[in-house]
Amino acid sequence: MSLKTLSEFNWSVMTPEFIILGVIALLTLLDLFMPKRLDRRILGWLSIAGIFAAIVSVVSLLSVEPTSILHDTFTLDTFGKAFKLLLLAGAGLVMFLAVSYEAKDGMEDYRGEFYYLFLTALLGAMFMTSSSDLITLFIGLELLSISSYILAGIRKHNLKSNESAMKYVINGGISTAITLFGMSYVYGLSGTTNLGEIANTLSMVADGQQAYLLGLAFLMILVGLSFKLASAPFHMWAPDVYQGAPTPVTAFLSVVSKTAGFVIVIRILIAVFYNAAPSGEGGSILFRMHDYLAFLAAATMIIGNVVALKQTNIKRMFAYSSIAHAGYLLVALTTMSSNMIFSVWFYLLAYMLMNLGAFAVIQVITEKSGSTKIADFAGLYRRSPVLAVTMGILLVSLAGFPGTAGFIGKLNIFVGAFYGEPHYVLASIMIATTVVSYFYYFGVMTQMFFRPARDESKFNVPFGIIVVLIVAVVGSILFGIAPNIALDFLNNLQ
Amino acid sequence: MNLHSILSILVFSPLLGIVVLAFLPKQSEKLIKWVGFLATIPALLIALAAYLHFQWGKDLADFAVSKSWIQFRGMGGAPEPFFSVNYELGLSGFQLLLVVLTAVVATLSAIAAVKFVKKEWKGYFMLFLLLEIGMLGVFTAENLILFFIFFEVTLIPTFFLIGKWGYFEKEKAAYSFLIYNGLGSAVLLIVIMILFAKTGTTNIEMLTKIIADPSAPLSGDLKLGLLIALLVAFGVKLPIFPLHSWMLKVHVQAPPAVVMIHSGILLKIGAYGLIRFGLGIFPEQFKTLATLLAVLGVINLLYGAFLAFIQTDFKMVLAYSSISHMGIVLIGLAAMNEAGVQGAIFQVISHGLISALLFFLVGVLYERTDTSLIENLGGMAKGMPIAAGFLLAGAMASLGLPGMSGFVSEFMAFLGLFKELPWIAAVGTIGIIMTAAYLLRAVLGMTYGKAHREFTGVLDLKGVEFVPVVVLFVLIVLIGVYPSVLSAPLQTTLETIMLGLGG
Amino acid sequence: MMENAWLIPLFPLLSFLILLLFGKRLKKASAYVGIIFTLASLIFSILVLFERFSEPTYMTKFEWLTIGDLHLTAGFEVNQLNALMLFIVSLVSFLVHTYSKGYMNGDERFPVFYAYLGLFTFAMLGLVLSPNLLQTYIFWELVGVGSFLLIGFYFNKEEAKAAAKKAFIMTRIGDVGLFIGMILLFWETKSFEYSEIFKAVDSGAVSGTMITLTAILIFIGAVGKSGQFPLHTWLPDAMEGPTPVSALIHAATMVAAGVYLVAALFPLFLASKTALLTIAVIGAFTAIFAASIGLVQTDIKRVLAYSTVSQLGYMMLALGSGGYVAGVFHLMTHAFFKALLFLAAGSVIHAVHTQNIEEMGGLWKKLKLTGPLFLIGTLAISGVPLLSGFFSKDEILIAAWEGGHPILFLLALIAAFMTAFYMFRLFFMVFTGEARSEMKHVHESPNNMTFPMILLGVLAIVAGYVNTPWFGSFFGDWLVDGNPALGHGHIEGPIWIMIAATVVSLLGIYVAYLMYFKRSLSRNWLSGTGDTLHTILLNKYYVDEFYQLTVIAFTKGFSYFLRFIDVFVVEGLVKGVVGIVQGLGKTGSKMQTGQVQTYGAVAFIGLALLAVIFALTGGYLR
Amino acid sequence: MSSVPASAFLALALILFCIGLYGALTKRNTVIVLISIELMLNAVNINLVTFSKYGMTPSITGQIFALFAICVAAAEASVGLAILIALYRTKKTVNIDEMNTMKN
Repeated sequence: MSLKTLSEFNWSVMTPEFIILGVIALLTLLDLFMPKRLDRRILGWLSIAGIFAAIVSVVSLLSVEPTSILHDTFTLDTFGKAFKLLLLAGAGLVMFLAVSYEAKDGMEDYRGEFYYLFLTALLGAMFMTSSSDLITLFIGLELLSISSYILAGIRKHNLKSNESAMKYVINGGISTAITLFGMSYVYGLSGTTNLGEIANTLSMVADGQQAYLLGLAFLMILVGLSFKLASAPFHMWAPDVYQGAPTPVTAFLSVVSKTAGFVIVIRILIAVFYNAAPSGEGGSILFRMHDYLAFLAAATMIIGNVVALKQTNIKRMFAYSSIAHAGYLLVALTTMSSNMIFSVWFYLLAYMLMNLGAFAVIQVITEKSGSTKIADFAGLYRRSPVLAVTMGILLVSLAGFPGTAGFIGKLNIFVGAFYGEPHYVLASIMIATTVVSYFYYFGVMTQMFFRPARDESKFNVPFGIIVVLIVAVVGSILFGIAPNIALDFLNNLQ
Repeated sequence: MNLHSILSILVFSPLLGIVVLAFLPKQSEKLIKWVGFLATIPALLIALAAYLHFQWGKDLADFAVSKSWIQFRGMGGAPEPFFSVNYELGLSGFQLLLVVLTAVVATLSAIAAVKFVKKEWKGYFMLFLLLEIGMLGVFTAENLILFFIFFEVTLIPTFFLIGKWGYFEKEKAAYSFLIYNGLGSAVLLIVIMILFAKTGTTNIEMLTKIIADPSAPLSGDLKLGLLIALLVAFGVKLPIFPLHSWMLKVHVQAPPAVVMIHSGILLKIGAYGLIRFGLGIFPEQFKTLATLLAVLGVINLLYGAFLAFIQTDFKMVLAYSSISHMGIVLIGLAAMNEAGVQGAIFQVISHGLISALLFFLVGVLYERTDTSLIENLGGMAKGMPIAAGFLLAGAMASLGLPGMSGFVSEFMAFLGLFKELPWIAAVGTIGIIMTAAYLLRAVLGMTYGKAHREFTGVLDLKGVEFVPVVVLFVLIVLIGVYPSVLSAPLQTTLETIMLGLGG
Repeated sequence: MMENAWLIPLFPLLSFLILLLFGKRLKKASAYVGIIFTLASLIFSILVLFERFSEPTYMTKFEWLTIGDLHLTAGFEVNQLNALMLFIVSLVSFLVHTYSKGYMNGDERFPVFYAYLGLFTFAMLGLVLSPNLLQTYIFWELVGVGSFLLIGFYFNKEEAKAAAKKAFIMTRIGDVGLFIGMILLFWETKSFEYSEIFKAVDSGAVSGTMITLTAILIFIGAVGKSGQFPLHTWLPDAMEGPTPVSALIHAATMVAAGVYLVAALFPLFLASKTALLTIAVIGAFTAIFAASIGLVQTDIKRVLAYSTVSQLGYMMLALGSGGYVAGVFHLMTHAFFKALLFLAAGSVIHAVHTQNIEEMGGLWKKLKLTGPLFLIGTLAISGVPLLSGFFSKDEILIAAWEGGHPILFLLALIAAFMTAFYMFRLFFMVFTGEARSEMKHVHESPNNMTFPMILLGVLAIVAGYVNTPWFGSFFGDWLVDGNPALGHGHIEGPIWIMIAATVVSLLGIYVAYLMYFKRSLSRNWLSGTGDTLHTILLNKYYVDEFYQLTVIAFTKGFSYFLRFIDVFVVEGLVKGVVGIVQGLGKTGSKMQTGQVQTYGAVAFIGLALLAVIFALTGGYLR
Repeated sequence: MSSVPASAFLALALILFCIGLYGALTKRNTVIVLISIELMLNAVNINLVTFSKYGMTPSITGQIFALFAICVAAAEASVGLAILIALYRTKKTVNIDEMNTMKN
């Protein structure tokens, strides 16, 4: 590859990534040379500005035809644009939380890192949306993961934070190894790491043995990646890590990291397995493995919702809730209907809004009370009606009641589940577990609205949190009442 | 004036009240109450105007509105089927009646709330108005998704209204309400989505046509399955035995103003759904279930009646009586002829009015005496003759005394069923006797007899409390004496249903 | 005038509404409102009756309720029976309104009483004007409510409460029969109109079984309302109501509604031999059954109540034997003399403040007006010749004999003996013998109470002469005019029947005379000869107890059984499901041990499991 | 060279992977757990390199992939160790079974 070919690439399609990368470099340097006494929050605001710039650049790239550069390792297609926007928006909101997060337990000195580690993680996620090569996908995934490990443990002197980071690393390592092992078989059977070429090669596989091996690879990749989705069977780390990590990190893990997880899963499932070994009994690998996917989705929904019932810690409860939501999303994947990407994208959008909003409230409450018990929400309506009502709306959206984005998201998934070959059982499980989820979401409501407050002190809500809450509530309701704004947007991308 | 936007204004008019309330200070009790009450008035006026519009011989279709709303598309620009959901509201005669009922009961319930709610009026009225939006929407929605949305919109405010302003075991009741209705609506959602995915539309009229078409992409078994699912979904709401236990808790624990709404209107959504969707969309399959429904209806009727016979709490009596009376709705539906269906619809409205009246009176009694136990209230006719009189009148209406609305509906339902399934109907008539027995036992136990306690200082009905009582009572008698006020708007609805049933 | 007959029931309705709304302010003046409005009804009724003598039946209707293709109508009809009933009802009602002004004087709920009276009168008049079964049923129930409210007028008395409840529920049991019969008949004939029904029955469009079934079901309604066995128990208890109410409702009008209903639907019953026989048997049995209970009762009103039941049985017997005129005739005469008896009894009670006849005696001298009037009533009911009861009872006996029921005829004869006996027992015990010391200050009732009694007394004497074997059967001929199906106005019977009836009633009077006036026969010969029999009679054959032990116990038991189901099965099921979900949650929660290696192991086991399934099935599950 | 069949390398990789997995799931000492994870990742590397030589369509990409995997594994191990050190400072232990302050 000569310099000439390099310069011939249409680098502009990578502008968003470059912006983020640039901001990371800038922040690192600033952090290094800034006097110690200066408040590092300014770095946070800078990174927000950077993310905003990246969003603008993605928007300006919206009309660009799908472009592939760097020998097809980086592709900017509709899928990439749509999910990149989601990731950026999610990360932006998380940054607002991060800026408002009160540093303690040894984190004070690493405040700068706190911000730009988020950005590196984001960069990894963004790369995943645009990769069309196993290697870059893997690198993006690991960039995201490793940054997250550090973020989870950034409160150095806090045992829980350390422990959660440790658990995260170990489980993450195992999952990486399993994923990679699966990938290595895919490479072995196709002889290439380029997704397009893999699809081509694998579509010609007719040998039963090879198909069998591909099936195993599929399972390994799926299980390995279920770590990122926090779905069964690799979900158990989530509650512990969510609990121990700083709240903005938890929010990041539950939203951005999960979105990235779905990005890579969709990429691999569709690009690699959708048309692999199509001549076998039952169609291609993906369709043959359909029941396994359904099984995992069902297990995830049941585990997430049922175990959440027993939680007394708000962050753990939200961990299980996020497991459950991963399950709903897996339903959309399982059905593989024509509107699957629509449903997943919209659901992730809705989920981002409502979950980040909820974590914003959680951050306010837990910082005030110093603990993360659900009982700390008692009497919130008396102490701060606005916060309580906000949280109420977000919880209603999470529970999937109409008038909120959460409902439309579920509706999308349902349309897919019944369209074509209907998935009665899976849809029934989904809806039944949704009803189960009312119990714990409304359990929080009960605390907020029905129970007396332990102390009547008011809250001092930081600006960043207010921004997140406004965006979350307005978005949740807006996309609940007029979902076409989002759906049309996505449709016009094509 | 553009009639097409009228329905949207009707449905969303309480929103104005919510917005105003949001900016009122928590403490200004009087102002909040006034706003809460006044916010129900526009809907009432529009509903009544729509009724007059019909009575003056104009077409209800004038009100129909349809706007494009949500489009579900496939990715990749392939010529995929284009799923779309429209924002569609409309009124048929049946819907019109329910909208009027809703508006009336909502306004009266607001008055009840003004009297009986003792704390946090602001939150109460905001939720209450949200609930009203949901109810009005349910009855005007012209497609299933919209119906479902409004249906669920009623759940949340009701949950809070019960859980916060209810009696002793309010939270339990609220949860019970939420979970049962959540499950019911979950089943409903599955049905809706299957229909949607199979036919590409949720518009009720179009669905009816598609399903009736023998070349529809739904097998007979699937249709039957969907209908049974609908029966379960609305059976929770109605409620049908054995899905009723949540409703007892709600009736006992919820505040009276909410129970007025709940028993008066929310339960009716179940009946409305069964008639409009069950009978309307799946007439063929409904026929095969007729006997089952009749049996369920009779079971409901008798089960509720016998259990009401031994209750000690008047609220429980009324709760079981609601179960019993909803049995009559089923009986009427099972008849599947004009008389039966009209009887069922009449019963829906009549019971709405009667139970609103009775629960309002319970509210009055509870407010004065802090009890609703029959035993503790014995002989109250001495201290509160007017309240006792209305209580007795309400009970009479409830037990189907001619000249009041309860009779007309009961009569028609049985008239219908006797034509089709005379033996089941004959068993059902035991319910008529039992209804008289349990209601008189309870009401006479409270009003007549020796006073077990001093009712000195206990005030009779007064002031604004007369408004709900008198309005409801007058309506009950009006329907009983001149049922054409209801039957006239119903004839087109009935015709459509009969057409679906094949004549 | 007949086209304005609909106004007749409206007057009392107006009275009801006015008194309901303004009664509190009107206070004593309430009585005048009630009296004036019922007087208006009475005048209209008389005008209608006289017009009906010369003119044909008038009928009008309008559409009341549309059910798809079915159009139910409401309206009113003035035929002979209706016109007669209008007159009887409005007359008795007017008299009772007048009487009550004195009787109820001083009651704090005076206006309410008049309001209820108005409601009842409205319903009763509406009932007799109804041209179709549905409308009849509507008013049928409304009179029930009127009766219920008035029985329970003294609402703070537990007995009144129980009696009111019992009356309502017992009659409702009957009403359900009527309800079913009416609906079945509707689907057979496609109409509720009497005329349409008769037409369909006539043309043979309705099968014989169906006619029998519906006729008997409708008769059950009449059984409930008219206190026929086995639904009679509420009527004696209904005496808890104020006495004028007993006179109006439970003697003259409402309880006769059952007889009226059978009479109004007579062509239907005529079409079924079985139904007629059922009516006759039940009627005869009730007549003797109630009369036998009446022999030993000690409460003045209860004696009269059982007498009413018995007399209603008579009327049913007449109708069941095909004696349409006889039944209606007795209905009319009975209305007059029984109302008289009740009002007189009320006057007695008003004077002595007790209802127990054993505590009375020697009142003949003190109640100079009431005594003779009561005697007239007693003579009339006993069937002493020349009084109204004699003629109508005679007609019934003839009808029974001619109808071919010798056994029933015999029963009726025995009942007639008993009637004479217990009525004179009552008379002798109340008015003769020694006056009790505590009854020193006994005064005759005021004029507004005696005036109605006098009027009724006159009627009790003369009313029979409209239809006699001697002076022509004008009444009967008019009644069946234009309706040959109803039979003849007067059935010529053997003369010995009249003689037998006279002898029997005189014998009854004589025995009573011996026992309660001369005391030459032991007063307690009944208890002497058969202690058990006396006890059984005193306890009304234990019918109430029987119901208590069977129907009510079963209902209660069944209710508790259902509650068991409700609490344990229905709720239990729910609890079970919730328990399972909670249990799952607990298990899942327990697995979360905090051991990071467990988490990895779970993931690995999951993977291994999937891989094993995959290996075993070859990948494709379906 | 060619006498050793590809399947032998693959089997070796699989065995290594399993040993690594076993170690990662059973060892008490966190350092050993981290090393076991390294073992798993290296098993993948053997796979990749094997495939790059003996795969269906041999190519150099596998070796590049392996290089990246090595780098990532190094980064992961270093982060893991760093976190372990932090944890050791607060908890004074490297035993993985004692890290269970957070559980249900």
